[in-house]
Amino acid sequence: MKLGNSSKLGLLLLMAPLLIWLFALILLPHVDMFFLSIREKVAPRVYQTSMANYMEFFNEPLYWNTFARTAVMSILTTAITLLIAFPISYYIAKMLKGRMKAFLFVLCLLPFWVSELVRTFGWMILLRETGIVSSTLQWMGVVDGPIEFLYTDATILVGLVYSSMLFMVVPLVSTLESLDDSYIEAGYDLGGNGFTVLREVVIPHAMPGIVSGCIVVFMLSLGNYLTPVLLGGKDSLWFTEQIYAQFITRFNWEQGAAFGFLLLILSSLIVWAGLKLSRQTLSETMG
Amino acid sequence: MANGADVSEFDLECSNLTKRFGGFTAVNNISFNIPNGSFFSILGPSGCGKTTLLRMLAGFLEPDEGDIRIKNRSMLGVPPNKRPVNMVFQHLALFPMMTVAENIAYGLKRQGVPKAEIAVKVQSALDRINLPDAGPKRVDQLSGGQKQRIAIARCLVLDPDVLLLDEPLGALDLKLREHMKVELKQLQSQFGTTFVYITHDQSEALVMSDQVAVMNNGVFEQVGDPQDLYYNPKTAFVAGFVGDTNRWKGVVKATSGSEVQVATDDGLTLTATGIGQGCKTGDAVDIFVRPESVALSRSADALSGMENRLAGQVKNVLFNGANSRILVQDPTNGGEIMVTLPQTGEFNDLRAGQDLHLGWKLSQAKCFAQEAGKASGAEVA
Amino acid sequence: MANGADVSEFDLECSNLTKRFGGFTAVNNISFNIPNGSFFSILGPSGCGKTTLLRMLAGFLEPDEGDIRIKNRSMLGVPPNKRPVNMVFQHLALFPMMTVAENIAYGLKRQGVPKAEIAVKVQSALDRINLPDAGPKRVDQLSGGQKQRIAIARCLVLDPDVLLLDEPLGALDLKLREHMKVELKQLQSQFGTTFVYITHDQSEALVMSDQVAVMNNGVFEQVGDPQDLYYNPKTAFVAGFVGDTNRWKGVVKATSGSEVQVATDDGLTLTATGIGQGCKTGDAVDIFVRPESVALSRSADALSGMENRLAGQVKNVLFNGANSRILVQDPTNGGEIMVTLPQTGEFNDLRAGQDLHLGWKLSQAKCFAQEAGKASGAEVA
Amino acid sequence: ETLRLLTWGGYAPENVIELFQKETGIEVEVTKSNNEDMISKLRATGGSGFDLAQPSQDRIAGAQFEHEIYKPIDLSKINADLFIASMMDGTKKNTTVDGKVYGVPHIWGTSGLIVNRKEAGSIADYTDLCSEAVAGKVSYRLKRPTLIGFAFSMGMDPFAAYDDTAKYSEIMGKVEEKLIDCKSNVKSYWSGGDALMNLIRSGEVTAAMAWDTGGWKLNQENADVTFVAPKSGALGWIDTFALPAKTKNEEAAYKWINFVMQPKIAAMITASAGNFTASKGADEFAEPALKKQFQDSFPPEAIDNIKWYPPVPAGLEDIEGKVLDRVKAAQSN
Amino acid sequence: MISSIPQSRTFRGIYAAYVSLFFIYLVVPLVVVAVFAFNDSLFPSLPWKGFTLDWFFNDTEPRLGVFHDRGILKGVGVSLFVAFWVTVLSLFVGTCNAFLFERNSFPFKNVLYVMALLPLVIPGIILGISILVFSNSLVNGVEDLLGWELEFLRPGLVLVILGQFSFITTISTLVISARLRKFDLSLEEAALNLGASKMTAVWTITIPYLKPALVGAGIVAFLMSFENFNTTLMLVASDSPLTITMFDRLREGSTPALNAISLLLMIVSAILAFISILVQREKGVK
Ligand SMILES: Nc1ncnc2c1ncn2[C@@H]1O[C@H](COP(=O)(O)OP(=O)(O)OP(=O)(O)O)[C@@H](O)[C@H]1O
Ligand SMILES: Nc1ncnc2c1ncn2[C@@H]1O[C@H](COP(=O)(O)OP(=O)(O)OP(=O)(O)O)[C@@H](O)[C@H]1O
Ligand SMILES: NCCCCN
Ligand SMILES: [Mg+2]
Ligand SMILES: [Mg+2]
Repeated sequence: MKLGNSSKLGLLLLMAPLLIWLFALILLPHVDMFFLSIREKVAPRVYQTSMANYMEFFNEPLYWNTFARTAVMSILTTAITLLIAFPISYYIAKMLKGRMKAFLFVLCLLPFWVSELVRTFGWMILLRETGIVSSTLQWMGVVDGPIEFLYTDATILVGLVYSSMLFMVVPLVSTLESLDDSYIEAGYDLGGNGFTVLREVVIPHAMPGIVSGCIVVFMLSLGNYLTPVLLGGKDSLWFTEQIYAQFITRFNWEQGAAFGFLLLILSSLIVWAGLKLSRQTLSETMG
Repeated sequence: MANGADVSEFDLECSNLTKRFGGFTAVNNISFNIPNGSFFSILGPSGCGKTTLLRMLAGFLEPDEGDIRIKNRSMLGVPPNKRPVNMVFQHLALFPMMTVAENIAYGLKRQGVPKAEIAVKVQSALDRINLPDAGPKRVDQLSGGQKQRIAIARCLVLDPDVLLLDEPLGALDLKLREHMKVELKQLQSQFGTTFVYITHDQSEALVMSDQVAVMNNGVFEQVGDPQDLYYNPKTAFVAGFVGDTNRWKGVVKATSGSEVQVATDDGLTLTATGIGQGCKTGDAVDIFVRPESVALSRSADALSGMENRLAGQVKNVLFNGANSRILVQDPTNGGEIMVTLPQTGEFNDLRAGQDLHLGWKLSQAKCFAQEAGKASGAEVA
Repeated sequence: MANGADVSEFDLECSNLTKRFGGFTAVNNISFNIPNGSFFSILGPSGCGKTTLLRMLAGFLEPDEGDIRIKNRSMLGVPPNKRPVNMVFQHLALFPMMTVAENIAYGLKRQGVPKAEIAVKVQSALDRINLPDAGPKRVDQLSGGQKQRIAIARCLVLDPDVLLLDEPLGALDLKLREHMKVELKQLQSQFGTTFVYITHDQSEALVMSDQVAVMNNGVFEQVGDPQDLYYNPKTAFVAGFVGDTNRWKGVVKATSGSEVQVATDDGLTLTATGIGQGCKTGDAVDIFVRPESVALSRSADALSGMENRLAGQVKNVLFNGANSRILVQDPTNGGEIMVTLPQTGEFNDLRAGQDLHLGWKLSQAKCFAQEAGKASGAEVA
Repeated sequence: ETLRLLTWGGYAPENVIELFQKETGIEVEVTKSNNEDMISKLRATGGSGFDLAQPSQDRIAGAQFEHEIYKPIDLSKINADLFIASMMDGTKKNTTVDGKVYGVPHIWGTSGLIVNRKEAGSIADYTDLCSEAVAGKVSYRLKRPTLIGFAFSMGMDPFAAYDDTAKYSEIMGKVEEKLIDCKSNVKSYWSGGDALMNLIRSGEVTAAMAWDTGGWKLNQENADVTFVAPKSGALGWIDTFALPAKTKNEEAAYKWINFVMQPKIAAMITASAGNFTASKGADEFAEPALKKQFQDSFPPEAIDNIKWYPPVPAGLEDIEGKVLDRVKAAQSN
Repeated sequence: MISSIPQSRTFRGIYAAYVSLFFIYLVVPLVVVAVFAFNDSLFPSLPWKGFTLDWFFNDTEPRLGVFHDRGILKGVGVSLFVAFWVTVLSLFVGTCNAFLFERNSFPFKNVLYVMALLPLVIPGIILGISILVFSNSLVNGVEDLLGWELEFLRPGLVLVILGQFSFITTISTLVISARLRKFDLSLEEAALNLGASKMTAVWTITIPYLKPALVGAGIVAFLMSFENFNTTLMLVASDSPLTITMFDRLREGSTPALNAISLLLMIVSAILAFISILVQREKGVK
């Protein structure tokens, strides 16, 4: 029902902030970035419209290798995060009650309340060659010399999974909590066991949470900068790093804009494919 | 009773079941046996331990003491998915991510029944519950009553020894509930499965059951068939909880055989039949009189045969067709008595404010030792 | 009727009210007047337009046609916050972020009543609904029935000309609902405010109301006092909807005065009293007989005085104390008839499978022109 | 009143800022940065957001030509007497675009090698960083000085090829190959001076291409570690003062320049940054220890061998950028 | 699976062990950061050189404690400023959006809704650069055309605030909408019915009802702003928020002062988290 007849003007006033936000801060900037990206620098201070910046991406294996690497690592991060987080979320949502549940849930949120920089910093202290893990292992006599744990892909994954955990746990816990215990009991009561109930009742129910968690984690990993840069060391080239590099150390905004666009398009494609595969929609999972 | 015998006339036998939560005893040393193929209800107020008891039967709670035997096999330590019982949950717990047919097929699949056979069984189950075309529907496309029937079919297709039902009508609206009462009873006799049905609604229990156990504070106060409970309650709690009734509190002044003279707290002197212990002179008692047991008359004379007589003023006529009642205000103390109007229509012209005489027989007033404190029940006034 | 007069005996007058949603007419040209201080119920099945009508009275919907006059002042164009009516919402809509006292004070504050006076009024309202100490409580600390009373007090403290209630008992459980029916009626007479009460539960309407309007498909089928509706329904819909009843469909074979001979679709020949138009030879009709109007006997002879007689087999005994019924299966066609057992207890020993004779008088079988298609109502069988 | 200074770590120590504020009442807000970062920040802001920047002298002309992020320096407001004349002239020459001067010198120093002599005594040139002896214990920056240094060390002269893009690309190609080859030797590519020092302190790195000053600082803590001028020649740089195009507080900028170029103040900055300044007479106040370290690292022939950066023509950095990216992205084996 | 389903002791044991390991994984990096804030060493790493509070309170280089470190204090100030405005703006716009989407229908509603969700799936860096590029075009365009210098749209705090606002608003919109969706419209009708005007009804009933969501969204917005790096990096000029300052320090080579400020951040965050939980759990407004 409509309370009174909210006039057109009222609606427009209510809509104004939304429109300003979406147009001035999201839509137009992206349009402008697109125009920038199709501007080729032919000589200092001379530009022409062309797809050269995009061609550059495809012609230079370095760039698309980096992109593919970033995408694969992000998908890997997403998968690992899901695998680790699901049992945890299930434990919190279904096996615990009352205070303990609230406490562990808040504990899951803990890393999020601290900035990513600090989290990554913690991992650096732990994993560097003279760091805690290496020293502990030496002290325990497991290894005889110091070991460098930093600067490998595995380290990047550890860091990314760590930072992503919250964004998986929260949607999972909330969908799992919304699964009434009686569905699980009914599954057992009708003869199911842990595995079949999980597969046929729990996971289908949790699907929206799984998908929304995966989307967010994937996008956050793809768009991450700090973790790969700080933990990745010499071999890591993250695609965002390429974009930053184009903007910051090469002053080549045109190229950077093109990369930005490619990242956007390709990530949208992957998310879209994920949604299609899981038969979910963006507004259902995120909204 | 039949413990140890090889074949039992009872589908379900429970002995000395006890369940405690912390210091609180939710189910207290309950024993009962349910004959094969009967409709057994457990009736009691909220929090009395009904669900706790049922969940022990289903295997979702382990009893602290006692044994549960189904078809003469102990269920202790048997996990829920291995027990020959199925349960209809209060909110049904139909799997929303599956179609109706998939819901019904779920348990069969778990048993490894071949696909073709599953399809046949599912269809025949759907036919038996009169929803032959519902198979491909999604659960949320069904009405409340249809869901109800699917939930039952989902269990019955597995041919359980005992079907447990936890207030399955609680979520339905009034009219539908009335209708489903009759239908449930018919489904049960059609399938011949033993039903254990829990409810806090006495009319459900009375209408459907072969046997009813009235439960209170973790124990069974009385087990019997519906008529028995209604006409021969053994405790004050049962008298108050099963069926509508008027209740007075009072103290026994004199006794003679089973006849008890009671001075009520609001100043009347009533004569009632004492039942059980605790109706000796000086005891605090409750007296119960059903609204339909009270005779009405415009003149005092017509009621001279009744041991209890009162005069009062009609305070409110609660017209409800065949089920109409009046609220009569007792002149001495302002207390109210609910009286059912006779079906004869003799008093249909009664109006609020008119004077009236009431009376009831000794045998229709039942006197019990007073319940401990808080307990109430279902008295109307 | 009283339109135009300066002082009206009616608190609320509606004339030719119509409301359409798109092409669908939810309320169709309804006119009625409600006398000052009366309890007026609107009874109808789900979706018949009750809420739509009430929301027009409250000002949340503008009628497409017609006028609403309260105390002789037209309400057209008056926004809801300026109308001298208040509404008790179906789910009560007590403000959860406020205490009970703040809830009751809300409307007074909006009227700019001084603080001290508000406190006094709130306390007196709490006293009158028998919850003198509830003021500082949070809403979620109250029981369902207490919330109910607070919601009413919140409106009555504003001293509205008319109080609108949209199925306020719908959310309560069975026992509490029974209790609140009586209580609501008492509150109304105590405050003397005009109540417009909507419900789909006929027993609520019958028990509480001075006048009941039976609504169906956007129109009032019949307006009258409860007895009137129950004993003298004017349409098949009212006969079916108000009170439980048995229904047969059939075709008129012969008429003689108001007496109608009907061949039912399941092959019986019944005699009934024709009511209204549409009971001429050849017409399709419905016949209604209330379960309590059917006489039972073990022998056919005892029923010889009855115009309608049947023999059947007891299919199911629905024991429910004073309210017990049996389902008798008609031998000729398998159709079922619901019969109330007499309060005398004469047939208390009936069991399923026994044979029985049934009979009822011509005057107790009512014959109406058949309702258009779908409509059903509340028949039991 | 504040002066927003975009500069390198160590160039604006707290004590100098305090003295400046005491004298002028102007607060100094320091943003620490590096050459690329300075250019990109100023490019992004169109030359606003800062009042004074300190890019190296070779990086001014190209950036100015392409992005117009600086405004010419009003030499009349600079007290030329405070500067070592030869440096002033050299810087002016290299930072002139369209006849206008965009930079005056502040601090100079070199890039070369920091070596732990005990563990990596064999390292004498950039290419030695790729030798087996220091495998896994090497660090350098992935920035253009590394490319230049390696080119020299490989016997080529990149500066000579500055105006010949094709030739320059070829040189860079070879360097790229070398660096990719060398990758498995590298512990990590450092990005900040202190970060590198921590790596060396902890012993995780024993040889690095780095600024001289870091080596000298470490030398004070651990005599084994020191700065070594490579055989092919240290790379000499001069960091300047340049005015962002939209500086809001030009007056304060000039005041700051003239203030920090006073010999005593300049010596304080030398103490903090570890490098010598273009301030005439500041030597006198510099710590003897530092002078000693300088002389140790730079025997006369090494001084003569310093390769001073000529201005980078616009466009070269695109070539270098890609080389650096490819090196970064290559998998070490 | 759930407490009512019997499980073997081993299974439960393994499960509990797994959960414990997970929480160790979660907590260890933070504990390490916190502990090394007290290490009496110039850089935050082993070996442990003894306990000190210098990294909090000492006032001289090189062992400058956070409470005397102007750069860090300045960064905290800037971050607070930015976070404050981001919170205010995103709560305001989020509330408008919630009312718009939950209470109104209008053409292209779905399109706009999906658009409003998009910032969640646009990488922060891209938001940063697109806003940078656009504001740059805008400023230069206006300057060329009109000769006005729109200084505030140059990189700097205004852009930082706008950049963070651009995606945090999505989150506040979602949080507030979710609560508004649960709001029973009849509460507002009841208020009207009791004599309140539309505005009064919203103000006295709906907004108080939204309070937990507003507080929750506010805290989330504040923290997200406070820790944002990717978007901010592209849009800062001379006033760096704390994360940027810390990143520069980390790259430059850090002292345990960084641990000290991190520890302080953790404590403040934990307090905020605690408050938000308290508010969300506040009884009677469920
Ligand atoms: N897991 C539990 N822990 C502690 N107490 C419990 C638990 N489950 C039930 N109880 C308590 O045991 C008592 C009986 O609960 P139960 O659910 O069996 O009641 P019920 O008869 O089913 O009531 P209702 O009609 O309201 O469903 C209640 O007082 C309840 O609070
Ligand atoms: N805003 C609306 N737009 C379109 N149709 C409506 C709207 N409101 C009600 N209707 C329709 O009008 C009819 C009457 O609705 P109304 O809510 O008045 O029924 P009701 O008698 O109150 O039913 P119930 O007992 O279920 O509350 C229904 O068919 C309903 O679908
Ligand atoms: N240009 C090099 C600067 C070195 C700072 N210590
Ligand atoms: Mg229960
Ligand atoms: Mg309605």
